[in-house]
Amino acid sequence: MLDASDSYVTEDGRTIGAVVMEMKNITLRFGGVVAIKDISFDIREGEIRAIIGPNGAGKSSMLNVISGFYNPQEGQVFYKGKQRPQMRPYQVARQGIARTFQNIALFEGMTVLDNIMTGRLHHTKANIWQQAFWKGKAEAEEVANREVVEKIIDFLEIQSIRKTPVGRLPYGLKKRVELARALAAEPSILLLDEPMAGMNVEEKEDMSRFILDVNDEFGTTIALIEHDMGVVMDLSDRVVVMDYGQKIGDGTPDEVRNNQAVIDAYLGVAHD
Amino acid sequence: MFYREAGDFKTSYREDNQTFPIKFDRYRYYSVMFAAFAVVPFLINDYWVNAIFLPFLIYSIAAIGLNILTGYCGQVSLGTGGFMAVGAYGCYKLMTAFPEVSILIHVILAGGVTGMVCVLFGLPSLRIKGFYLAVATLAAQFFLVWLFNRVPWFYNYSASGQINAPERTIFGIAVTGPNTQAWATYLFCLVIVTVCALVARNLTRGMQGRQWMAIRDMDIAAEIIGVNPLKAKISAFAVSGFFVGIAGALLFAVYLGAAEAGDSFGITKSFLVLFMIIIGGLGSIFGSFAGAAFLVLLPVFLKNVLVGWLGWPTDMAAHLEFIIVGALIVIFLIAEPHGLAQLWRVAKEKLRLWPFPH
Amino acid sequence: MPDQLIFGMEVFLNGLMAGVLYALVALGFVLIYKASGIFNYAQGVMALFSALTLVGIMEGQIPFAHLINAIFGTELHHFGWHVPGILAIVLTMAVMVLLAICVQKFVFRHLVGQEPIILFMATIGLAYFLEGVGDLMWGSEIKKLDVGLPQGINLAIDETTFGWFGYGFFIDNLDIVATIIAALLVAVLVIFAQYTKQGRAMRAVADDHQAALSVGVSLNFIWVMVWSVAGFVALVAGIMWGTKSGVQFSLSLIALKALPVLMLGGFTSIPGAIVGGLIIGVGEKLFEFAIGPLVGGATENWFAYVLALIFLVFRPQGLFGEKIIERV
Amino acid sequence: MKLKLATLALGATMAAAPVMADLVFPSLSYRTGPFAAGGIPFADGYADYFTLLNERDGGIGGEMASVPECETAYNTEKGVECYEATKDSGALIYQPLSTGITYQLIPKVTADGIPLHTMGYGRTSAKNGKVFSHVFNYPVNYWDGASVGVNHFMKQAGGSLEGKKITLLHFNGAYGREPIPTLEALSAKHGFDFNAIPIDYPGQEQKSQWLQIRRERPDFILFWGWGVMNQVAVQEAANIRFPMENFMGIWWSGSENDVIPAGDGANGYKSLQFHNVGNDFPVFDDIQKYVVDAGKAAGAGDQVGTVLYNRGVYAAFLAAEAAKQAQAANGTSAIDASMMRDAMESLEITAATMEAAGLPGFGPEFKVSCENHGGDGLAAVGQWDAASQSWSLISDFEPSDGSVIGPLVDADSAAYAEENKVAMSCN
Repeated sequence: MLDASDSYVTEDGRTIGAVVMEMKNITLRFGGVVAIKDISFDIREGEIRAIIGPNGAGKSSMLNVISGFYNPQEGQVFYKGKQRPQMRPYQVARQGIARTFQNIALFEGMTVLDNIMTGRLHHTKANIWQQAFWKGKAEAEEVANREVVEKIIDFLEIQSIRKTPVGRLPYGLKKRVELARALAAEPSILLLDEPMAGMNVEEKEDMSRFILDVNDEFGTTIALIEHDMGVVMDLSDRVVVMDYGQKIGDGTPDEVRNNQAVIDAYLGVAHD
Repeated sequence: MFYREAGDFKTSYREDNQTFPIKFDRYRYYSVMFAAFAVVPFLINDYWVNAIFLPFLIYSIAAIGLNILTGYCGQVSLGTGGFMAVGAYGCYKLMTAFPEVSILIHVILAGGVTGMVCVLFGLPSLRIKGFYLAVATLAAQFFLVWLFNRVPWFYNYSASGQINAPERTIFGIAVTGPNTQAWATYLFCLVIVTVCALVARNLTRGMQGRQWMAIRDMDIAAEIIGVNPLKAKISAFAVSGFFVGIAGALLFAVYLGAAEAGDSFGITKSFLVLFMIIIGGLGSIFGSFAGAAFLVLLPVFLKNVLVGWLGWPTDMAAHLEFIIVGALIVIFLIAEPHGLAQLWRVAKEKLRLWPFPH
Repeated sequence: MPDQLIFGMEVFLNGLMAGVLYALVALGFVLIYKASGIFNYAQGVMALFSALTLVGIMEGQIPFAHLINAIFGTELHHFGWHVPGILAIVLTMAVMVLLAICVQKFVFRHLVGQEPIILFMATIGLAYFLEGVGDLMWGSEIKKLDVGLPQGINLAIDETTFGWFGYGFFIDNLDIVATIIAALLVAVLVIFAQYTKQGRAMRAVADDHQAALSVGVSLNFIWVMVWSVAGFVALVAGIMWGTKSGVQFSLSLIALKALPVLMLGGFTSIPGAIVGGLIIGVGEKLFEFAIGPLVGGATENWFAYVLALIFLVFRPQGLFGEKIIERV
Repeated sequence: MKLKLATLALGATMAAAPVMADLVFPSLSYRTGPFAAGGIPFADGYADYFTLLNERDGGIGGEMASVPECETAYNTEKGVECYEATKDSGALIYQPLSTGITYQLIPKVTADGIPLHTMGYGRTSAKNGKVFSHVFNYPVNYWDGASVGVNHFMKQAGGSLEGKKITLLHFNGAYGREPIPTLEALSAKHGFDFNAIPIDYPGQEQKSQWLQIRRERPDFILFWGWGVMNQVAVQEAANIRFPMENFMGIWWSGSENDVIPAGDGANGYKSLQFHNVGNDFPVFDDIQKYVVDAGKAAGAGDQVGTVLYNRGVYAAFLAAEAAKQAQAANGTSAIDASMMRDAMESLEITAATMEAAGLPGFGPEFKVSCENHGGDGLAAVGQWDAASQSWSLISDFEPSDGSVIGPLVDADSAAYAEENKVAMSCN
């Protein structure tokens, strides 16, 4: 077992650092329904961490807890070594946690460029007066942000749709724009909620490549939820398996693949 | 052919960020500004200013204000009339309390006061959404009008309850009161409109505008990517209130010269400004102007045609006016639900390709 | 019993009855919103239009007489007959159904699938249009409406309560009749929605357009039907208010009385509209009674809105809504 | 953009098409909107009287009168548009029949030098001609009305109001609040209790107010309403069985429109009037003959003889008389607005003038002066008879209490002069 502060180097030569986020004994209830029951796991710096499980296992709820959208009734979240107090989601985002959504949550009325620029929110310091007169920091920051965003646009190969309103884009491209928006925030942890849902094989390959490249080039820590087992096993360093709100497995893809509880859950052995 | 962007390359993001990235648009904008500032003032008389230009300019400011709140930030408001009343009464109190201070300062301060009042009534927007919020803003409308009627301090205890704009000057030229020149009031309002439109444009093209639009398009997602909903909504209410307050102050001080809360700032005003932005186009500064122009000009135009040319009885003309405006609204919505601004964009796209559409 | 309490009871009863009328107007909104997602701003104008039509038919007025006279130089005004009240109501209802068909055919069929704000805007256009047509058709002077409803103080109640408290309550006969009719109407509508085939179809549409379509419900028919029913509700409201004040422009403003009710009860809830109406009716009358004199009176216009607003701030889901769980 | 410019150009040509030759009496009327029921008969009467002069007498002093009508719908902004559209056409006088439009026009007409006549409405303190040089409100104003009403009640109560209670039921706005200072002053003077109950626009629903009246049992009610508020108030008064002879409206709450919907219940309701009612005057025979029968009536012709139609006729009559006196004073038939103003300031209406115009005893006799633009403040009380469906005057034109009203007029006009830096005239 590794200590929280240890780091190691993977087979493909990437360095996985210390624990950056730790969930401890998280329990989340909606009224009488228990969505997450006493789950603990950690995320290390630079790794690709996957959360898998059948429908209704509580994966999305888990991601929502991490991004602060739901506040768990029990348990603590540790981020960069400190316990995180109860926060509004925008405060969590400000700490450097960005995410995408299962059902695309882009701003349909805005262009691709504007959508991605919203990701730069925390890198903008100009106040409302400076913005009103387009003076001071406002213009310089706008240009600086634009430069960052253009790099991401190049990276994700969406140059040609820059000024298209998002509402007009096909599904696959929307997913990509959403990823771009999350990347624009230059997050320390990137949460991806089923980034490949509803894509064909080709699109999935593209998206996998982008995820790996992001992790590789920017060293971004990634936590993702995905249904496609093949993809998950290929991409991730470590996997958490959830079923009925509980954790039934945690480890490298190989460990998880051989875990009897996981096999049962996926093959549909009756719970008793 | 005239309208082309091919070959109009940008070499910096700064250039790409400007308000009119296409050269043709830019020149047209310059020429409109030139005409507005340097040509129109020499051509207009009292009728033109008082029947067309002043209401058009003043309603444009109100429409820009409401458009920021409704079109950009997605918070439907039916309290515009009440907020304009705050601007008007605020301006009146300031004008009479500090006669030596410039009217321009009073107008801006009146806008500021309105912004604050607007924020107060905007607070429930954190909990109430959509049509419910729209109806809730009616509370502001009715309460404010009642308040201005009820508390004599607001109208300086005059027996009549009306407020009258005393004469105030800028550079020695009267812009309020009875002895104004047509060009002076026109230019005064035009300058304010221009500044307001530029400020609105700057706010909406930058990060502030993106936050508003994010809240409008999907408030939950906006919060998760880091938009503080409280700040975004409150700032939209404040900025919107500021513009609407300025519009109210000008409406009272420059245009009408006298006002009473219930008469001049009733619920019909709230609806009128809302119609303007919907017809003009939600989320568009140009649309605010287009909508204001449409709803100010159309009745005057219809009246002049039906009564002036065709010699119809005035009442029948007025009824027909209702029918025509109503029918036009419906026809517009069926043809182009996103307003005149979208119509304009589509026309530009077509023009851009003309005469070789393929 | 102290005087203030007795007075308060009288005010409360009157508030209840005003509330029933508010509920009635609100119901017109709810029906259309539930079935088609349209916030029908024209509901108030529909009340005016239906009342104008009713009077016009009863008096045997020639529609568009003013216009015809102006164009052809004729002197037409009346057909010279009088139509009895009941028959006139039936004829007016036929006009309202015709209106519903036209509204569906010429406006909303072309706006299927648009955003709510666009649909709302279209009803505003419709309101303008109807207002102009109503005036042009029947003239804008004030008209007396008398379909035989009783008016004035109810002496039985006055005497009974005088015997009890030494102070006779004032209850208007018209209000009593209006309450009974409104209650009946609400009951009929609820039964219609729950137990008839068309009613069930209407609720199915309200729940899910696609699903309703797929089981063979004609959306077009349902929408024409709800607009007709809303027209009928408008007619009843128009008769009630028109009897009291004569038929004229201000009838269209009764819609403003229904909006706080909608906020309180929700745009989609029939029981919400009823209970909301009663709360608003009683609330505004009691406030005017108790607090009004301290702040100078005439508080009713805004108090209803403020009451609804405060309520919503603490309970955003409204009276009968379930707690909203937000999802992404 | 192109469309917009075309529209503008069109608007321009039309706006600049005035009729110069005639004597122009613009009529800012409202035949639509919330107060149409009141606006229509007034506008008809106003237009028909001038049509009569043209048809019967060949105009005023040989000049034809033209009455360009402009629809305001009681909307202040449309009122401004109408004023601007007509003021360059040689307009001699404006009578907007709206408090809101009046207030906007006061500074404008003063600057443009066109007289404004607000007969029984508008700004009461405009009576002070020293401050309001171009505004006239003869023959009577709201404060006179309040005073005459109180005097009438006093007579009814046997000469003293000591210990009585008078309630003012009023439109919650500038218009409705006008009489409050006067009534407060009168209550101090005559020792009656006074309270005011406001009704918000539009006044469709007045249950609370009438329950309050029923609880408080005032001896008399004065009523300042307009539009649907009138019908509902009269109906509700009948419903609670308030003694109608103790319920009196201002002249804007005393037309046939206001009482007919209430049926027999309205019998005995009173209202103040500053001109006579009914069509029993020679002028109406002439109007019937020269205007209505000739198919030249402004309206359908069915309003002749109603209270508000008569008021329109009276307004036109006063304007025409002023024009005649201006012609006489200047020795020319083609008068302009400033001659008109001067003539209005020296206007004298006597029994003989009214007789000559076919309106014997139609209104009070009065005289206008530079200091006093409000006439002598005489008003009469009318009463509705439901059986015969008609109004009739039950008193003579009686004076108001000048000792109470005079100081109030001075105070309010002085405040206006101070706020707007108006220089006093008439020195």
